[in-house]
Amino acid sequence: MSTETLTMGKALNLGLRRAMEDDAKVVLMGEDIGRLGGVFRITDGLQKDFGEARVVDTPLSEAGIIGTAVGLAMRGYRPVCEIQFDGFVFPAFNQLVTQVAKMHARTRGRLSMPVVVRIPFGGGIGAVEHHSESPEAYFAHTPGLKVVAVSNPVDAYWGIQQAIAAPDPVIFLEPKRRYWEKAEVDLDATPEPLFGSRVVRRGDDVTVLAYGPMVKTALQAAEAAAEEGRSLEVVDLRTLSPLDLDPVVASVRRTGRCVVVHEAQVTLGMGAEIAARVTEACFHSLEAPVLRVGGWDVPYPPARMEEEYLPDLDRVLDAVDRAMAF
Amino acid sequence: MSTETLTMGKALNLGLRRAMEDDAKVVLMGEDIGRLGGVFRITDGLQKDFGEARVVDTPLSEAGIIGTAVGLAMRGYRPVCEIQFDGFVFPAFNQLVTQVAKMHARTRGRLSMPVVVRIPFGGGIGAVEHHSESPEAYFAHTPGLKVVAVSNPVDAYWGIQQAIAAPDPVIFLEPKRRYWEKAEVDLDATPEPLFGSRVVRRGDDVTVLAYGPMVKTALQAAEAAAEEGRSLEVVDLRTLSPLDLDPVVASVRRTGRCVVVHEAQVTLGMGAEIAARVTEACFHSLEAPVLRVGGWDVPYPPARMEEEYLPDLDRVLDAVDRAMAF
Amino acid sequence: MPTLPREVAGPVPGAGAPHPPRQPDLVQLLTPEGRRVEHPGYAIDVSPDELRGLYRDLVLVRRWDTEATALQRQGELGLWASLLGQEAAQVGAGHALAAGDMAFPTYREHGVAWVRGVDPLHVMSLFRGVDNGGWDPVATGFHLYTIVIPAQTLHATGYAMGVQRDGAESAVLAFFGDGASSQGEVNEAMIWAASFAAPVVFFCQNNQYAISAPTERQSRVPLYQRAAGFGFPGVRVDGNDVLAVLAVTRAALAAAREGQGPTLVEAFTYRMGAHTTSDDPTRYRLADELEEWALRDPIVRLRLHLAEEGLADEAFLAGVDAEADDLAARIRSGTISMEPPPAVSMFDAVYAEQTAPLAAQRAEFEAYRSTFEGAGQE
Amino acid sequence: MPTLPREVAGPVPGAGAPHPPRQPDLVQLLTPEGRRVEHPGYAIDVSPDELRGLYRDLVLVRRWDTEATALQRQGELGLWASLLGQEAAQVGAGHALAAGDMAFPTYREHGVAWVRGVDPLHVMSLFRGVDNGGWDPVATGFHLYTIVIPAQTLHATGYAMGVQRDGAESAVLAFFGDGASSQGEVNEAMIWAASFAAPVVFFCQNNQYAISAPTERQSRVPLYQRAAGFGFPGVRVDGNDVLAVLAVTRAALAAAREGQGPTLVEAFTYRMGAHTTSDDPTRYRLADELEEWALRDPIVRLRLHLAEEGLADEAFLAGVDAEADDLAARIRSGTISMEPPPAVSMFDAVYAEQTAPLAAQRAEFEAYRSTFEGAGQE
Ligand SMILES: Cc1ncc(C[n+]2csc(CCOP(=O)(O)OP(=O)(O)O)c2C)c(N)n1
Ligand SMILES: Cc1ncc(C[n+]2csc(CCOP(=O)(O)OP(=O)(O)O)c2C)c(N)n1
Ligand SMILES: [Mg+2]
Ligand SMILES: [Mg+2]
Repeated sequence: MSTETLTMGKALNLGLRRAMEDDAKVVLMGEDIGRLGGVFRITDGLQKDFGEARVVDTPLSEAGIIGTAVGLAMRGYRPVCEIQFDGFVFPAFNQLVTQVAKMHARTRGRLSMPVVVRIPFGGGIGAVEHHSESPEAYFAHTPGLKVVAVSNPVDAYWGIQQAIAAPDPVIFLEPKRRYWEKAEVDLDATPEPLFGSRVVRRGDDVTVLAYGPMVKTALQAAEAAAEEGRSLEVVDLRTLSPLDLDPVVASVRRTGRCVVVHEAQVTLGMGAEIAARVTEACFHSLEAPVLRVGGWDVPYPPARMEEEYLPDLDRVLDAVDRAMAF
Repeated sequence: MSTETLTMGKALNLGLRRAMEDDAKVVLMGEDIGRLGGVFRITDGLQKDFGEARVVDTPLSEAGIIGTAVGLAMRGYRPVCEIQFDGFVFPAFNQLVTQVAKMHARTRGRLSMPVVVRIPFGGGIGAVEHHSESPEAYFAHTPGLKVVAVSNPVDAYWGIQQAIAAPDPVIFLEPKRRYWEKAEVDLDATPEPLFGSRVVRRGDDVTVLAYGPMVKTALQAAEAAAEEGRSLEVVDLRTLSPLDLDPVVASVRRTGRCVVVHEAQVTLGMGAEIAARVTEACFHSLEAPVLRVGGWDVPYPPARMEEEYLPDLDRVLDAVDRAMAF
Repeated sequence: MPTLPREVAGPVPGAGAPHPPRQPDLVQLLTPEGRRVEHPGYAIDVSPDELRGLYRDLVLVRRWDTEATALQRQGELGLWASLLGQEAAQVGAGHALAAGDMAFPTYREHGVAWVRGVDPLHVMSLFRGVDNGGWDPVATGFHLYTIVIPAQTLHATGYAMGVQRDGAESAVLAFFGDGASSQGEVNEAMIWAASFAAPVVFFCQNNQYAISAPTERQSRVPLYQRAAGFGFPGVRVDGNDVLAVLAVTRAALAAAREGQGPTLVEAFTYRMGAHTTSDDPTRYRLADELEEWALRDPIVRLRLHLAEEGLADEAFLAGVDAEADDLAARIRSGTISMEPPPAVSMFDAVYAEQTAPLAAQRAEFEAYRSTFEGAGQE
Repeated sequence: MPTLPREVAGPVPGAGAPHPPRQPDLVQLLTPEGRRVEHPGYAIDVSPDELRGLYRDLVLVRRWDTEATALQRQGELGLWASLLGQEAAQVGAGHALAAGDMAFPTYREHGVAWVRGVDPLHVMSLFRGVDNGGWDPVATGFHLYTIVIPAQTLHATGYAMGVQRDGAESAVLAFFGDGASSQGEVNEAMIWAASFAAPVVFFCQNNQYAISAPTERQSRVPLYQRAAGFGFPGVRVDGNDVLAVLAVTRAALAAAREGQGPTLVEAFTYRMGAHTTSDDPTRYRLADELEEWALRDPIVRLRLHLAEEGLADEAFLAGVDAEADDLAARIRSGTISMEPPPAVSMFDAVYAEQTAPLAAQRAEFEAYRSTFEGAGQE
């Protein structure tokens, strides 16, 4: 067993490397991913080792990155696109929504689109405008796309390989503020399936759902709650489309209470869908409505105000209290 | 009192005309809206009467339409943009989400964006791909935009004028398959406020929520249900952002049951948000979870299959039955 | 083969009219009167068989088009986008492609589809609303129609980048319209193709209109000049001259295959019909223009040339017409009997790997549908 | 004013080095050695006062930039995008604008901001994370920085269409970078501007890099040539020559005001610093290049020219330096003491007309916050 302590950034780098070794058709594309290794260095060293044909420094054009990835996929390649920051995915939105997402259906399965779109997402790093967005709901509302949000180095390492191997387009969301967090990664383990959620902490009083950057926050909240004798079950959703709610439903049937946490604006965020589905599935078990903790319904604020915008431990606990008191 | 029987298309045409007469800063922009009068003839005759500077036949570029509208608005104009079909709004998505929606906030109120984006939306007209989409949730998830979906000629006539007069950007959704439906329009009445929902049929057993094209469907369902002795209250949401749920909450507290209907794919469609909010507000009154009737989570199918995709009277009644049986 | 008397070609509308002014920058190999002219940059050597083959294709695709328009009027199609007037641009471009090449059409390239061997019924099914195009893009080397303008030009560029990586000797042909030239994506496609010297040829059918918008709304200079700004060659070809289109496109594809990067071909032509069957062009264009362009008809000019050169006799022409009638009949009967697949199939090709929630929704759909089947049997 | 001895200009790094090769298509009015040269197309007549004013601006904005970089290193700014090396391009362009004109910057145009009278602290606040730019775009004729590349170029074009409708004699200046040239939107902006002959000048600072990507990744031909493909003039100007930039931009704006439509100005310059303070340019570029460009420094060349012409004495130069130090001190103290507005304000400017749900959320936020205030007081 070869286990290494890796940051999420390094885990992604190794995962990409392994995927490129495993399959010569894997091509990385993005702005500044080659010589520079990407602004977060996730692709560091890959162009040096795999060459410019497989790690492509692209022109500055996101529609171009995704649009040409479609053509490369048609030709049998497996493009892995990097969007430099979450806020810059929108120039590519047309290609993603009208082309990538629909290609398999419109060709009645004749073409598949094994395209991965890596997006560093979310806030908390004190960045300027458009560098802290959480656009997952736009994608999860779009049939034909799959959406994954990893929360830790182990899932990052395996998830990126699984996403690349998957035959469908995957929006692969990387919580940029967790890039530097470390974990032990067993590089030879058998990974968990990509498209499944997972209970990451057992508890009895309230089920707390999170994904990406908020998993850590939820776990911290559970820790704090435990000190006050309150027992939170935390589920890492891991995949946002398809949503794997079976473990969630089982949990909520037991706890009777559910809180969903995400950074994205709360209105029509993932929490809305989860609340609707969990309520339908657990109607008779619920002691309180599913409560949502999310970004406020305002544009992401300037960096020095982001702490007041982002859900944190206290806001999660506040929702837990409200759920308990309902 | 001057009352005329108008189709929704003609009501919009008259509403636009009146807005242009009232305010010389109103400028219409879009593909084929001038000489042709638009593919649905909503702008018929306006270029002839107001000239090419106020009814602009644009190059074929949606990002251009919205992006230049931003500049025109900064210069004091009130651009009213037509996107020819719902499926063609995505090239403009970047401008809408990162620019139009945020401009007021990012300038701390120094600039406002009185931009209206008219979009014929939804299916049911037997069209080819990309001509039957319901993209409202993408916009309602975006803080800074307001989203309106009219359902009848009266609201169309007044709504378009109110949207143009409003100081904020409004995505104005026109249910294209209802363009030819008629109603009496009192051209001198005092209109209802734009951003409000309205109970359009009283009932006691289940509250049915709809907007745009589905209001008619919901009313038909209520009619059919009445024959079987079941009483549906129908609410026309009218505005999707901001959501005006007060009348809905009042209704659901009384009926204890709620069904939301829309054409958009059900996952993360408006129904998700409404279900989450209504459940929170009416938790102790609900006899059944809020049920959603929407498009299936698949790309909009070819025209000869659309009837099986779109919610219809039967699917609404089916949901009503399920709500009653819960 | 006997030399034919001139009359065989049939009455040519306006054949005696003055030659439309030659544009200095327009590549032409066949005048509207059917006379072969030379162009310094583009030689072409076509055998009589090839010439007759081109003629046959032009006539057949026009006949298909006419039949489709009729079928739409009769309610058998939801819509039809006519290629009337653009047959030479499409048949010429289609014939320039080699077997391993790939083409990315818009929604009007029925003539290219035909040349690529796509069954016309697989195109009709799209316009009937049965599917989004029934052909296999890989097997035919012809992608499905793309309706979102001009998303396919980026796909073509990416595909060409794949060809490069494969070290294959193939090229890619990306179609788009004059209106499409204003979209960001096609400009990005050209920028990418130039940057990577990708083996892709951009083929713009400038049919003078984007629905109602004349080309001047999109560009004040000839569109082929756009390419120079991106650093690669652009050429304007008479789009109603099948030989010139063939020669120019073939040369551009050859250059692409040889690693010389992209070329922009502007096929200067005219949309003789409405934009689609939903359109009413009388609202925005004058009959004069139509008459003027009728004099440059792509089929007439080749027929005149064949006649002049004695390459087609009455039997041949009649044979082609008969073939066209057969094709039309086949298209008609095939279209009318075309039914959509079972509705439940809409759940099946969303993903290559089905998801649990969608499988559940599929089951829900079937259960719901079955309640009606029961009701129907009562 | 007395003629100054040459030494006053201070030691010039590499002043004796060979002249960098003149590009035939590059408009230059002041050589790197400070020698005034003529250009047939662009005459300019600047008074000594104006020349000194330009020099002062160049020095002050560089000083501001240096201070900002230092403040970022000290943790007082989240980020800084340095204009080092691009002072002349920005100051020249800024001075070309008339009072009623409007400019649309990217995120690096501090030099233009300065010339437009924007308080540097209103720029610092953005990079400190306090707001998204504190100045009034209307009052200053200078829009807020736009970070999504290059969305502002379409805004500029639309604004220019508004100017046209007003019948005003104003023009608009749209800034973007060499990297930005690959985005669809800027190409659409040029297409629209050409189509409507909008009074907008596109000003591309080609600083040779888009973060790590050299300009050749975006275009294989000089960027100014892009304009011809869209049907309007393009010109490449020495971006380190403040006089040439001023002359060329002024001429382009004048043409725009006269109804001649757009021009593309490519200011050929070099980003002497990192892309931003987050960047590490040693990963992708060689020191040689930097040294070569150091010889073309925009400030040195104007100082040499002033010296040569006897237009600036030691007192003047020292005065400017002192002013720069004062400015830096003001920027430093102003930045350090800058606090964000109360968090609740984030709910207030989302809409011009507040919505009921957002007002409710605001109240919820305040109620929630108040529980902590209570806790804090315990
Ligand atoms: C992104 C997008 N916007 C708008 C449309 C609607 N539309 C369909 S065809 C057309 C005109 C296209 O003109 P052109 O590119 O010249 O091609 P042509 O139809 O003349 O062959 C328009 C505006 C579309 N299909 N896609
Ligand atoms: C749409 C978009 N994509 C990516 C980025 C990230 N980004 C910021 S600056 C930059 C490079 C810009 O290069 P250029 O246009 O040459 O301007 P410069 O920074 O050199 O002044 C990139 C890729 C962005 N801001 N916007
Ligand atoms: Mg056209
Ligand atoms: Mg640059």
